[in-house]
Amino acid sequence: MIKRFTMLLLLLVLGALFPGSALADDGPTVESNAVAIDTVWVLICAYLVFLMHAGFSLVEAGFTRAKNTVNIMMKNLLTISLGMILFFVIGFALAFGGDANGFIGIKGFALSDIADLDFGIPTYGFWFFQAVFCATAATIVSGAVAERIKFIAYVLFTVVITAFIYPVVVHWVWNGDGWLAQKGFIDFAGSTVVHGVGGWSALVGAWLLGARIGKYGKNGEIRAIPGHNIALGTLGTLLLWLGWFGFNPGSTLSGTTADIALIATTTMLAASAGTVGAMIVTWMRHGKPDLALTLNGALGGLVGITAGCAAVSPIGAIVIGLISGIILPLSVAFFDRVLKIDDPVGAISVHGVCGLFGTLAVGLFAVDGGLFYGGGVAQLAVQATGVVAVLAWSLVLGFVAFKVIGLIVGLRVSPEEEMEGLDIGEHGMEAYGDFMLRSSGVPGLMGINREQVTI
Amino acid sequence: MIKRFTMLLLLLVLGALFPGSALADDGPTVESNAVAIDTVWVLICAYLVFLMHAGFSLVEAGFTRAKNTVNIMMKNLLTISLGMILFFVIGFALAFGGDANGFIGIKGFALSDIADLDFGIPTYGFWFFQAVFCATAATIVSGAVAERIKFIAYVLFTVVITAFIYPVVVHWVWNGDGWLAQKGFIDFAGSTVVHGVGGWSALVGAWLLGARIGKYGKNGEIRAIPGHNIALGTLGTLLLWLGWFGFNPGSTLSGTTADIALIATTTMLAASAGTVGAMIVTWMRHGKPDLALTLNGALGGLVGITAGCAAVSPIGAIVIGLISGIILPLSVAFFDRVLKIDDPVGAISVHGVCGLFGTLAVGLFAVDGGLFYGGGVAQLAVQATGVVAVLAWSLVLGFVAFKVIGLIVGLRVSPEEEMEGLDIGEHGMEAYGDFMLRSSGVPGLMGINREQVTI
Amino acid sequence: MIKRFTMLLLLLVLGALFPGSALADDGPTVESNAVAIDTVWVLICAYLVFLMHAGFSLVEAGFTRAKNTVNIMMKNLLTISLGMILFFVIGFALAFGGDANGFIGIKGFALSDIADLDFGIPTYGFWFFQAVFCATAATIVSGAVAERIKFIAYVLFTVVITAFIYPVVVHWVWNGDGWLAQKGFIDFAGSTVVHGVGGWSALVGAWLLGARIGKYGKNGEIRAIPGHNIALGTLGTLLLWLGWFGFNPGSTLSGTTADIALIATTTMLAASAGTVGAMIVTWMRHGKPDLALTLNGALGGLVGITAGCAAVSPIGAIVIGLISGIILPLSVAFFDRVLKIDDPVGAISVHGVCGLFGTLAVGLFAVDGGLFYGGGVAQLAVQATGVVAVLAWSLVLGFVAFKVIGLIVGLRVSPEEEMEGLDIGEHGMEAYGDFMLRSSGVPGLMGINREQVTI
Amino acid sequence: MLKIEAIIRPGVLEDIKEGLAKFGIHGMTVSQVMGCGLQKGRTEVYRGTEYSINLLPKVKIEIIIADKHLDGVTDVVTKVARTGEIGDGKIFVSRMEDAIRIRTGEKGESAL
Amino acid sequence: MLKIEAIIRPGVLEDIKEGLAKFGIHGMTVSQVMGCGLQKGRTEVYRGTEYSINLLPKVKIEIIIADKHLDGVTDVVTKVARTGEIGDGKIFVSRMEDAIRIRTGEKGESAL
Amino acid sequence: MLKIEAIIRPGVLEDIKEGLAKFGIHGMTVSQVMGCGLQKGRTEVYRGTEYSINLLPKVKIEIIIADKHLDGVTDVVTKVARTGEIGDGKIFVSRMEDAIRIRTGEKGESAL
Ligand SMILES: Nc1ncnc2c1ncn2[C@@H]1O[C@H](COP(=O)(O)OP(=O)(O)O)[C@@H](O)[C@H]1O
Ligand SMILES: Nc1ncnc2c1ncn2[C@@H]1O[C@H](COP(=O)(O)OP(=O)(O)O)[C@@H](O)[C@H]1O
Ligand SMILES: Nc1ncnc2c1ncn2[C@@H]1O[C@H](COP(=O)(O)OP(=O)(O)O)[C@@H](O)[C@H]1O
Repeated sequence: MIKRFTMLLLLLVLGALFPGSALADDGPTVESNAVAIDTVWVLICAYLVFLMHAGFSLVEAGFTRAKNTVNIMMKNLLTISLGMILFFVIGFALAFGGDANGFIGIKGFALSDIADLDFGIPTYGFWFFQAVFCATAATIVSGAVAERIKFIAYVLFTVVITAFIYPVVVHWVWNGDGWLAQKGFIDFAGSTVVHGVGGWSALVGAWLLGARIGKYGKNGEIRAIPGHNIALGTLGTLLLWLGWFGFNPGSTLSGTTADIALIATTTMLAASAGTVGAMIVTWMRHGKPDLALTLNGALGGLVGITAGCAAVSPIGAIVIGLISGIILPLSVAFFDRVLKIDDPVGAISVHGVCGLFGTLAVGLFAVDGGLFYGGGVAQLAVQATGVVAVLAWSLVLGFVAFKVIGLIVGLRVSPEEEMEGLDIGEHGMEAYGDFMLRSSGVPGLMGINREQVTI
Repeated sequence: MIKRFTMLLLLLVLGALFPGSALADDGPTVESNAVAIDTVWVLICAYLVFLMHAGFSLVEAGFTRAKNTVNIMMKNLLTISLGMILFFVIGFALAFGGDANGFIGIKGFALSDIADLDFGIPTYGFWFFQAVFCATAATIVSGAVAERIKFIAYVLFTVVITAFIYPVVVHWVWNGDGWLAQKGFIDFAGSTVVHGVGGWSALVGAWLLGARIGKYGKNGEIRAIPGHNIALGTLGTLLLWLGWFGFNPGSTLSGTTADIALIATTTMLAASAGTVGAMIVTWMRHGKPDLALTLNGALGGLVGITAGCAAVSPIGAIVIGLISGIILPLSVAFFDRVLKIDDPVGAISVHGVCGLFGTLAVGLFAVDGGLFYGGGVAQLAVQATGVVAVLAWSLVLGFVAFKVIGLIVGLRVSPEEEMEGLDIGEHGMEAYGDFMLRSSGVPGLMGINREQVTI
Repeated sequence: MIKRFTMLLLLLVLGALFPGSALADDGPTVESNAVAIDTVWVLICAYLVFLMHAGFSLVEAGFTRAKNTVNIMMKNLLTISLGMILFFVIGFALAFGGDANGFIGIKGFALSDIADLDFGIPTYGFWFFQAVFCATAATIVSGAVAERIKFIAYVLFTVVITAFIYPVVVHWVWNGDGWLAQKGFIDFAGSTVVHGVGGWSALVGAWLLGARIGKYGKNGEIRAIPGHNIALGTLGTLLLWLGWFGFNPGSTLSGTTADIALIATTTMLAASAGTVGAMIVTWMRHGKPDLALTLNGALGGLVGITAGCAAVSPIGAIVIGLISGIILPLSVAFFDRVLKIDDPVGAISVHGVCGLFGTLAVGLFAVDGGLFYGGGVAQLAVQATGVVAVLAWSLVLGFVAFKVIGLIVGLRVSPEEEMEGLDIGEHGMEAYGDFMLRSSGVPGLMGINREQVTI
Repeated sequence: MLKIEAIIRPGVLEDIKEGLAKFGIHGMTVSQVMGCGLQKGRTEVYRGTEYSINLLPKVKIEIIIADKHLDGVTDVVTKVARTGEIGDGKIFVSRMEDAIRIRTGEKGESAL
Repeated sequence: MLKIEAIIRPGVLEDIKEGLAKFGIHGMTVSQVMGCGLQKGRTEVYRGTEYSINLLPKVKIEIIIADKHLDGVTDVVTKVARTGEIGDGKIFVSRMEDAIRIRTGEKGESAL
Repeated sequence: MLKIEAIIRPGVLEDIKEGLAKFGIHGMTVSQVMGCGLQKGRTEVYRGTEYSINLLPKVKIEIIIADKHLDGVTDVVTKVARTGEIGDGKIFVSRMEDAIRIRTGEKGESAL
């Protein structure tokens, strides 16, 4: 994470951290203008990251069944709301409030007591950007556990991940004193910090919950449970793609660096290559290009480039994106068919697996220090350390959290509720009141006209 | 064609309200850069506010029936288009073109003759921002009168509100010479100016039109008329939320103040708290968290913080948001059950009631002058004056306007048209040609399978 | 195309074209701030243009049938992905990489070897902006050929247009050395360069493919094939409208000019006037205001103002928008009824015809040089030259490309596939698995309940 | 045992249900259909092309009853569904051989 | 009085309506159904899993007619709906006891 | 020739199809209906107003069979569709006069 310290003064007058209204009489200076540019840039990028929540909502809803749409929307809405408040009260402090042994922050709860900290831009701006990131990590889980998790259990897990699991990892990597930061671990915008944490937590959740009723036949045959609104799913993916232009270039925390243009470019090219890569794989496997996996491929490319977006060349970005796009459908098949972990929207593969690959890829493709650019294996080793540490942390913490939550409130809705749909069961309403729907979810068959065949 | 911000003078050469092409050779200065940052910020924020129209469209469409979707989209489209042109030709002049007795502006029709006015940024930029605000106020009405108002009647009301009702209130509050501005009334981004005007006009409209057929039973029992697309309604709410990051922080009209970061933060926290507040209330009332009202709660929190977003602390914002979110479902129930005013999307409660609360809350929570911060009741009294004045103005003007329009063209479509849907009646087309819909609107029952019960 | 040369040094250190990380120690300067503002502005505008792809996807999907939704989404996704990669590898070089006879660029393939070129902002930023433009031109074609073109044929055409047809035209007009640029041809943001190329290519494609089955009866009667999701179509139009605020004001390539405010204003007013114009025409023709054509009218107004957005006055913009909006439904009727070219979404009329009008309109309405402002016919003549040249180029190249592609892979899917829908045929999946659809496409009738009548 | 099939306008269903409850009839099966008859369709416009729709949405109710309820049921339906305007719908009566309640296996009238 | 139930491919409906008009038959009720028979389904893929769909969309037309129209109606339907390929559909004929026109209360054949 | 109409819960269709295949019965027509009977509906809430839904989604299967298959078919359906809880559904049997295969013009039982 890049931070620049260009300001001479930090005036904490109700958010006026640089020559603002309070100092208007003095007029702008070169330095205040630079900070203003940085602030404007970071806020706008944060807005784009916020928009990713709309993207997540649509992707998750689109790729699941109509009878669970209300529930998915509610989960996403809660993730943002609760995530913001918790990250304000607790999470930010653990992530950025000073340091204890490189492991965790210790002050700044509710943003109090941090007048001494300088984030280059007004603290509220910095908080805002980090807060929308936090909610992103949490929301990744939502997709993997969709269509069967109890709403209250999901809410509780969101509390744990936004208030503790995620902020700690942020501290390790993005707080200068964090132990992974000290080792030189490069994860510019969060292939591992955000997507790894989200993806591996999603893995634990999906695994502990078990598959949706009907996903696997009595004899283990794999069945498709098609999503109900591919138009919205596509829109969601495009909104996520757009949001990534805030996610990655915004992670400079500065608009006064030319890096933002490079990062936007590597991000765009990796996403494009991921799309093409996934499309080609599905085309070859099934004789037809598959939209659902191709959309996942775009996201895979984006997750893949996130760690190295500022460190690799455009051509490196294309290669990373392409490989992510190729890995994606294979990973989806692996979890679906080999491990039989039911992940309705592919969250584990998109965020966990492509995030893992992308983080390692920095060790290979970094123009400065990457193996392929003559930099040896040192960086790669550091990258592997970071990946493994975060993976272990997320799996263990996630496991404990889900287990405890399961004990307290139970993880999974009843089979009757699952079949009728969580919209009725958890929220007492339907998403599409005026539309005739094909028969609602039933064991073994999502519609009256489906008979799945394993291939 | 390129003009740079290089001077302190404002030259009016076809839109070049400050340093124009002639001075390009002089290169940028600190001052011109500051103006450029402000201009870029205001434009981008205005774009986000524009996006709120997509949000409004989706919320309104999603929470009404499929048979009225085309009509709702058409109304929203018209509101923007007509609103822009009218605000250009008339509205801006009444709002910002000089002053007559603190009540109304008197020049600047079609932006002519205002070379002497300085808005800190290029006049076109200032106009643009104010214009998208204007359309926002107008569009609020659309939701409350949905599913029964004649298209032509709605168009005529849009003319009145964008050309007169709203601009006059803007003059009172946001033009330095306005009588409420002079009193020290604080409504930073328009809890009252925008949302109050919209919400109270909506109240008049919904009341004069009467309830939709089937909303209230023969014996006065209250019936639910579920919306047809909660997925789009949720997306719309998220787009509105995003747009608010332009609405509030953009109202600084400057990107070179640290206030923008504070305002983004208070806005985010209030929205989050509003969401949580409304969810908890519905959960307690019905045993299940209700998505429709929770979405409204997010908007309620946003409307609530709009007046005080720059004046309160983050914790103040959380409290204001939370209270707004709690008020919201109660207000919805009050209008629905006690007053029996049929407001399909909750516009009156979201914009009118939460806007009223938010404006008063400034008198309580303003760090500088609020009652809770030892500032006494002076500010609160001013806030109350403003709230009452705008309420009275909007109700009276709205009443007169709707009555006159009703006399000229009639307000309400025929019962047959209402039952068949306004899409066919007003526009001759359907929104979802390929989908099987549950039976189209019929008195007393919106679907073949509904039987409402009062609680 | 406007280029500014403010930098003294070009440091090609991995994209750091101005005081960025490499020079952070030196601190910001007035000049570096100005470049930073420009870069931030261009990137954000480019993001908005990227969002237009979501807009295009929704408009195209919304105004066609549910059975082709997956195919349309896949096409749009591919257009972006492939377009980006090809514009990186080839297109950019042909457009901006030096010059050969004013006709074509000759270097800069994969952005290599262009350290000597200065685009005012970091080259990656400039590339990024141009790349999203390129994909826009390509995607216009998608709508006109929808519901019948083979996926592979569309992919191949996308390769040709993004790698060759479009970049060459860009070179003519937006590269300072291009022959049309030299003549003084004004097409500020691409009424002709982008929309003309897209629209005329669309015309060739739609004409060569022939009409969709059922569009014209045995006796030549014209039939309606209603779109399946007008809500999404409206959202798409609003997203396009929003994207245009990046498209036009971003084409300054600079945020440090007051022009951005003027351009945003002319763009907004023209879109509004286009909406109103189209609505009035349809209201007069059919007795009811038609949403589908009114949405097209908004886009027509936007396309119309694109060429002259920086050259005309706000009132000029209203007139241009209004005329575009009036032309639009007439043009749609002309292609549909007279030429019997089946263009499901009106792409030819919106982009081709309104783009043509808008480009010519610069010769009439340009405050500086326009006929109506006493500038004589000189500019108009130049505008006509440019329009004709690009029209001829696009028609001829498009014709050759489609013909060759037709020979290699065939252009059109089988009638059986067309009737069943391209989603199943080309991609093996459905877009709306949980919804009951009215009967799937059948010759002569799109639903079981439709009987079209010519008027 | 008889089957009553009534093709009615959407929206009168609830009243019919109430009416039948008097006879102790609670079971019925409802589906959405499109109908044409004497009733005229409507005209729509799409992108400037007008077209007429002549199948209109109707609701079909199927009720299997014991013979003795025939008049009662048809009376209720007729009364509730009649507006007197074209498009009110029709009732068709046919004979059923048997009925089986899946849950219990009961047959005949006791299965209704 | 007879009921003709024809299960046909979507899309031939308009021609059938025209054909029946010759006999003065205008009333009919149409619904969307899914059918299986000899016709094979199709294969779809979702996220890498293939599955077959073996219920295909069909249209069901119900026409209640006087006995004398039986041959005329079945002829029209058969002619219009036949493509000669598997999946053309079937016509089923059954006897109706009565018909009532709700609007007027007319009974029997005059209610059709 | 008999028509078996079974109103069942959604989701047991595939098993019924398999069961019928034993008798060589492949043809059937399926539609989505809403039903009410002894089964209670459910309560939903919308914007603070509760309301009950008492028509529940069911699947209707229509199978035209030769008389001899009656017991076999009803047995299969009963067995597969029975959960023992209210709402399992019903089977109705009625007589058909004739069947025509549109593709070939075959009539009677050979058309099934
Ligand atoms: N002969 C028929 N066979 C099947 N359905 C019919 C027949 N006649 C009418 N219907 C159904 O009844 C509905 C109402 O018929 P219509 O003639 O419009 O009403 P009415 O004559 O009672 O005013 C039609 O829409 C159609 O669904
Ligand atoms: N025995 C039956 N009972 C009910 N419906 C049937 C029966 N046989 C066929 N059908 C219906 O007729 C449709 C066409 O049948 P199919 O056997 O595919 O056609 P064909 O034999 O005429 O080529 C099926 O999809 C189904 O809806
Ligand atoms: N008399 C009837 N006429 C028509 N359909 C009926 C009748 N009785 C029941 N049904 C259908 O059967 C379904 C199941 O009936 P229900 O009484 O709930 O089940 P059960 O008594 O077998 O537990 C109903 O939803 C309805 O569709």
